[in-house]
Amino acid sequence: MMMTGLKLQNLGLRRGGRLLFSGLELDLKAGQVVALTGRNGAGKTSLLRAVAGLVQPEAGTISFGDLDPDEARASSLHLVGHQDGLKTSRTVAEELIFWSRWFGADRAQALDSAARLDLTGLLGLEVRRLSAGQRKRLALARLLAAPRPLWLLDEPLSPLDASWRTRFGDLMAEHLAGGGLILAAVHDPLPIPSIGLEIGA
Amino acid sequence: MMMTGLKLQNLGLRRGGRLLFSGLELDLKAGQVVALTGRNGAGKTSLLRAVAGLVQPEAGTISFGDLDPDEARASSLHLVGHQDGLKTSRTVAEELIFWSRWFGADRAQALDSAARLDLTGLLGLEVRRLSAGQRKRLALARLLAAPRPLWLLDEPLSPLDASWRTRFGDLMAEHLAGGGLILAAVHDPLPIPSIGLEIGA
Amino acid sequence: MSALSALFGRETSLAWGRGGGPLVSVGFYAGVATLLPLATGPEPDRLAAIAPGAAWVALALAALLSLDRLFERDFEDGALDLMVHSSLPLELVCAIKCLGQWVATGLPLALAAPLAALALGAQPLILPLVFGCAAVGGLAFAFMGGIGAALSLGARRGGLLTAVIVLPLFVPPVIFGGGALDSLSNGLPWTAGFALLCAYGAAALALGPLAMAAACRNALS
Amino acid sequence: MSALSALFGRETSLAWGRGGGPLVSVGFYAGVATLLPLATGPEPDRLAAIAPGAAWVALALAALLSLDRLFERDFEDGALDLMVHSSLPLELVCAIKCLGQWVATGLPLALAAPLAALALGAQPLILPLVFGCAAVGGLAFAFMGGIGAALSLGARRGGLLTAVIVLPLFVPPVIFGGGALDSLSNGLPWTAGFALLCAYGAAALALGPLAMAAACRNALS
Amino acid sequence: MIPVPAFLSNPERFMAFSRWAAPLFGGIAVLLGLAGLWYGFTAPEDYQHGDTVRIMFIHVPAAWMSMFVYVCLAVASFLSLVFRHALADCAARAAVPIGAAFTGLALVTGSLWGEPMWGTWWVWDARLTSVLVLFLVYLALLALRASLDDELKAARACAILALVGAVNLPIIHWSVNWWNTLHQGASVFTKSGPAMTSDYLIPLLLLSLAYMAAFGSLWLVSIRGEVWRRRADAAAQRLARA
Ligand code: HEM
Ligand SMILES: Nc1ncnc2c1ncn2[C@@H]1O[C@H](COP(=O)(O)OP(=O)(O)OP(=O)(O)O)[C@@H](O)[C@H]1O
Ligand SMILES: Nc1ncnc2c1ncn2[C@@H]1O[C@H](COP(=O)(O)OP(=O)(O)OP(=O)(O)O)[C@@H](O)[C@H]1O
Ligand SMILES: [Mg+2]
Ligand SMILES: [Mg+2]
Repeated sequence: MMMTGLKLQNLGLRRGGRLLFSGLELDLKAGQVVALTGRNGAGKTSLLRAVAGLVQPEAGTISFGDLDPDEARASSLHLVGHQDGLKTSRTVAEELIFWSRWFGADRAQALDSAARLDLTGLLGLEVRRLSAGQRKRLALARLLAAPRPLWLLDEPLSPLDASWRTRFGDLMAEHLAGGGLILAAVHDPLPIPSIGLEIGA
Repeated sequence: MMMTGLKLQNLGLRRGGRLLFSGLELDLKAGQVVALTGRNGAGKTSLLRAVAGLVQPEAGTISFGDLDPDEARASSLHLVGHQDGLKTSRTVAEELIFWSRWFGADRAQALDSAARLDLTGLLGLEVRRLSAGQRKRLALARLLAAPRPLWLLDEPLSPLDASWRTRFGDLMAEHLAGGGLILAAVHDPLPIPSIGLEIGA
Repeated sequence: MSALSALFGRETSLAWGRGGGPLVSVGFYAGVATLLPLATGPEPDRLAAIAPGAAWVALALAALLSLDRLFERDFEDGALDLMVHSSLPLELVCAIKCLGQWVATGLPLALAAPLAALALGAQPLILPLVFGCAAVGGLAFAFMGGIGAALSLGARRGGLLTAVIVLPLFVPPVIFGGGALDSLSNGLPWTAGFALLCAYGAAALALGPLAMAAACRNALS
Repeated sequence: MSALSALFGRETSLAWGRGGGPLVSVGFYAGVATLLPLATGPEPDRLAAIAPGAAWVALALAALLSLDRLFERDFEDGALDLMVHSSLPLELVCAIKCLGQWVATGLPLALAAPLAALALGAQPLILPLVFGCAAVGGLAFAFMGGIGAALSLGARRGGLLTAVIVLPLFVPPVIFGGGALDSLSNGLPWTAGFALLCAYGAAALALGPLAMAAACRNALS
Repeated sequence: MIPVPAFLSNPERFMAFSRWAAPLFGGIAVLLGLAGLWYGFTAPEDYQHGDTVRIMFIHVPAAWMSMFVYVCLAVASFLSLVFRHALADCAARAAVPIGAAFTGLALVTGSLWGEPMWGTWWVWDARLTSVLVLFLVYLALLALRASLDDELKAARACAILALVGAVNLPIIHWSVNWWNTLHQGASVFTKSGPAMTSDYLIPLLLLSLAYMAAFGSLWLVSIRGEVWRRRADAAAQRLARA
C-alpha cells in the first residue's frame, strides 16, 4: 500500500489535435505536495487525468515508485476532480457510504470521515440541497474515509470558506506527515508549504 | 431598462425547516458592487436565488428601484450561478448564440462578447471539452452579450486564473461605470473596491 | 420573436440529439415491426388485423422513450433557472419545448408509420389515415407526455414514473385513433374518431403548457 | 466483496429511481394491456392469440425505456472516472450495473407479465412459461441493452439511438421465447425454444460485460 | 500476434497492392458475371419454379454475400479493436455500406421471388426475419458511426457493435433447421453434395464468384477512398495548426 514516489518523465499531452505541453518532468516523493499552476486551459486537469489513467499521454512515462501503474491506479490513488461523481437525488449518507465501501473502507470509516468534515448534521440531506462548499466537503470526505497515499486534487479549495481552507490545509499536512503524496491543481496558493510546478508557461 | 437600486428589507430565508438568516437589510445603488460573504451554507446562493425570484423569502421584501419585480426579473437581471445551464454536447458557438438571443441580443453581440472573453478560438468546440476556466468565461460571456443592469454572480472568479480575475475585475468596473449594479457572493476579495456584506455571521 | 425562434432551434437540435431524426425513427419502427410478428406468430391475417394498432402503440412508446428527458436536463444543469429571466412566459417555453420535440421526433415517426403498417400487412387504403393519426396523435403525446416529464422533475423516481403518469393520458388518443383506423379498414365512417382525436390534440395543446409550467415552477422553488 | 455489494445496492436503488419497482412495473403493464386492445380492437380470440406476444414486446420496450440512462449519468457526472480506481475490473462493474437494473426493473416486470397475459386472455396453462421467458428474457435484454447504452455514450444522439442499436439484439430472444410460448399454447413441444432462450441469455451474460467495458473505456479515454 | 499479411497492416504496401488489385477484381467480376448470366438465361426452365428460377442466380449469391461481407467486417473490426490497425478500421467502415447493399439486394430479390413461389412478398419466418435483422445491424452501424464525432471513438464503438452483431450469423444460417420455415433448407453445401442439376449449379457458382470479385473490388476501392479521406483530413489539420 505504500507509494514511494510519483515520477513523470518527458511527459507530453495532446487534446484534440493541440499539444498542451511536452517534456514535463516531475519527481514527487512521499511527504511532498506539488501545487500545479498554469493559466486556464494550460492542461492541469488533463495532467491529473493522465496520472489517473483516464487520458493517454502522447509521449513520456508516468511511474508510481515501485508499484505497477495499473495496480497503483486501482488501489493507491484518489482523484477529486471538477466533477465529483455524486448523484444529486441520493442522500449524503448514501453517497458517502457507497463511495467509501467502493474504495475499500467500511461504514464506520465513512461516518468517521463525515464527522471530520463536519457533515454529520447533513447526512440525511439530498446531495442537491447542499451548498457548493458542503458538497465539496462531501467529495473530499472520500479521501479520509479510505486512506490512499496519492491524492490528485483539482482546485480542491475553490468553494470552501476561509476557515475550511485552513482546516483542509491541516488535513493535507497530516496526510503528508503520514507519508502521503499530493498533486493539486490550484489558482491560489495552498495553505501549506508546497513545491510549485507551472505548466504551459 | 434602467434600474436605480436594489433594496432588501428585513429579509429572512428558510431552507428545509432551517432559518438561514433573518432581518437582512441591503440598499444597493446604481454603480455599486456588494461582495456577499459568509461561511459555507450561510445562504449566499439562496439569497441570490431569492433576488432572482427562484426562491420565496420567508419574510421581508425585495424591490428593484421603481421597477415592478416581475418585470425587473424578466428583463433587467442576469444570474450566473454554480450551475451554468450549458449543454455539454453542444458547441460553444451554439450555446453562446442561443443564450444571447434568449436574453434579447443578436448574433453579432454574441460573437462580440466571445471576442471580449477570448473565446473566439474555442467557438467550434463542444462545451464538454472546455477547461473549467474556459467554461466559466463562456457562462460570463452572456453578461456582456445582452447588457442588463443587475448582475447576480455566485463565486464568479473561482475557476479563473490570475490574469482573468483582473480582466474580469475591469469588466465589472466598466459595468458599474455604466450605471450597473452587482451583487456577488465570494470567498476571496473582489479585485475592485466593493461594499462588504456578511450574512449568517 | 428572436428569443422564440432561438429556443425552437435549440429544442429541435437537442431533441434530435435526444434521438430524433429520420434514420433513427425508421430504424425504431423497423425494430418494432420485426419484434411484433415474431412474438405473436406470423399468420398474415392475424397480423394485418393488429397492424395499425401496433404501429400506433409503437408510436406512443417511442414518444415515451424520448420524453423522459424533456425537462430533466434543463432542470439539473440550471438552464431552467435562467429561462425564467425573460419576458416570455414559462408556458410558452414549455409549449415550444414540446413542439421542438415533436418536430424532431414525432414528425419523422409519423412519416415512417405508414411504412411500418404496410410491412405488417395493413391495407394501402388506410395509410393516409395512419399518417394523419400518427401526426396528430404524436402532437398530443408530446404535450401530454411533457406534463408527466415536468411532474417527475426532482422526484427520486423519474423514468418509468413518467410512463405511469403519462400512459393514462395517452389512452384517449389511442382509443380515438385506433377506432378511426378500425372503422376505415372495415368500411365504416371514420371521421368521428379522427375528429375526436383532433379535438384531444387541440385540448392537449391548450392545457398542456399550463400544467407543465405549473409543474416546473413547483420543482424550481 | 464489500465494494461489490455496495455497488449492487447503489445500482438497484438508482435503477429503482430510473423507473423500477413493483408498483411502476405493474402500472406499466396495466397501461400496455389497456392500450393494446383499445388500439387493435377488442375481439377476444384475436386478442388471446396475440396476448403472450404482446406482453413479450412490452417487456422488451420497457427494458429499453429504462436502459437509456444506465451509464449516461455516471459518465456525465464523473462517477465512471472514479469507478476505474478500484481493483474490481470494469467488466464486473458493468455486469453488476446490468444485474441491479434487472433486479429492480426486469424481475418485477417478469412477475407482472403473467397477470398482463391473463388480462389479455391467454390460457392459464402457459402462465408459468410466460414468467420463465420474461425472467430469462429480461436478463438477456438487460445485458444486451447495456451494450447499446454503453456504445451510445458521448454520442450526439442518445435516446432512440440506443433503441436502434439494441432492437436487433433483442430479436433472437423474442423469437425463441415467442416460439416457445406459441408451441406450448398449441400443445407442441416447447423446450427447444426455451433452451435456446436460456442459451442466448447465458451468452449475453458472458459477452455483454466484455463489450460494455470496452465501450465504456472507449468513451472515457 | 496473428499472422496478418504485411500488406494489410502497412498502408503504403496496401495502397500499392490495391492500385492494381481493385481493377483486376473488377475485370474478373465483369467476365464471370457475363458468363454466369449467359448460362443462366440459356438454362432450361425448372419444372417446379418455371422461369422464375432465374431469380435464384441473383438472389442466392446476394444472400451468401450479405453474410460473407459481415464475416469480413467482423474480422476487420476485431483487428482494429485488438491491434489498433487504422487500416483495419478503414476496411470495417468501408464494408458496412457494401454489406448493407448486398443484404438489401437479397431481401428485395427474395421477396420478388416469394411473390410467385409462396404467393406473398413477405412472411415473418425465421430466415427472412433474421436477414432483416442483419440489415438492421448494418443500419445501426451506420447510425452509430454518424453520431459519434470523435473518429477514433467512433471506430472502436462500431467495432464492438460489429462483433456483438455477429451472433446473428449462425442464427441466419441455421434458422431453416431450427424452425419450420417456408424458406427452403440448404441445397448446395450439403453433406451428400449439391442437390441441384449442373444446369443450375454452373451459373450459380459463376455468379457467386462474380459477386465475390465485385465485392473485393468495391471494398478495395472504398478502403482506398477512406485512406485518402483521412490523409486529407490530417493534412487539413496540419495546415490549420500551422
Ligand atoms: C425476402 C426473402 C428471402 C430472404 C431474406 C432470403 C434469404 C436467404 C439467405 C440468407 C440464404 C443463404 C442461406 C445460407 O447460406 O445459410 C438464402 C439461400 C437460398 N434461398 Fe432465399 N431468401 C428469400 C426468399 C427466397 C425465396 C422466395 C426462394 C425460393 C423459393 C429462395 C430460395 C433460396 C435458395 C434455393 C437458397 C440456397 C439454399 C442453400 O443452398 O443454402 N429464397 N436465402
Ligand atoms: N477535442 C478538443 N479539441 C481541441 N481542444 C481541446 C479538446 N479537448 C480539450 N481541448 C483543450 O484542452 C485544454 C484542456 O485543458 P484542461 O482542462 O486540462 O485545463 P486546465 O489547466 O485544467 O484549465 P482550468 O484552469 O481552466 O481548469 C483546453 O484548452 C481545451 O480547450
Ligand atoms: N431541504 C433542506 N433541508 C435542510 N437544509 C437545507 C435544505 N435545502 C437547503 N438546505 C441548507 O440551506 C443552506 C443553503 O445554503 P446556500 O447554498 O445558500 O449556501 P452558500 O452560502 O451559497 O454556501 P457556499 O459558500 O457553500 O456556496 C445549506 O446549509 C443547506 O444545507
Ligand atoms: Mg481544470
Ligand atoms: Mg453557494
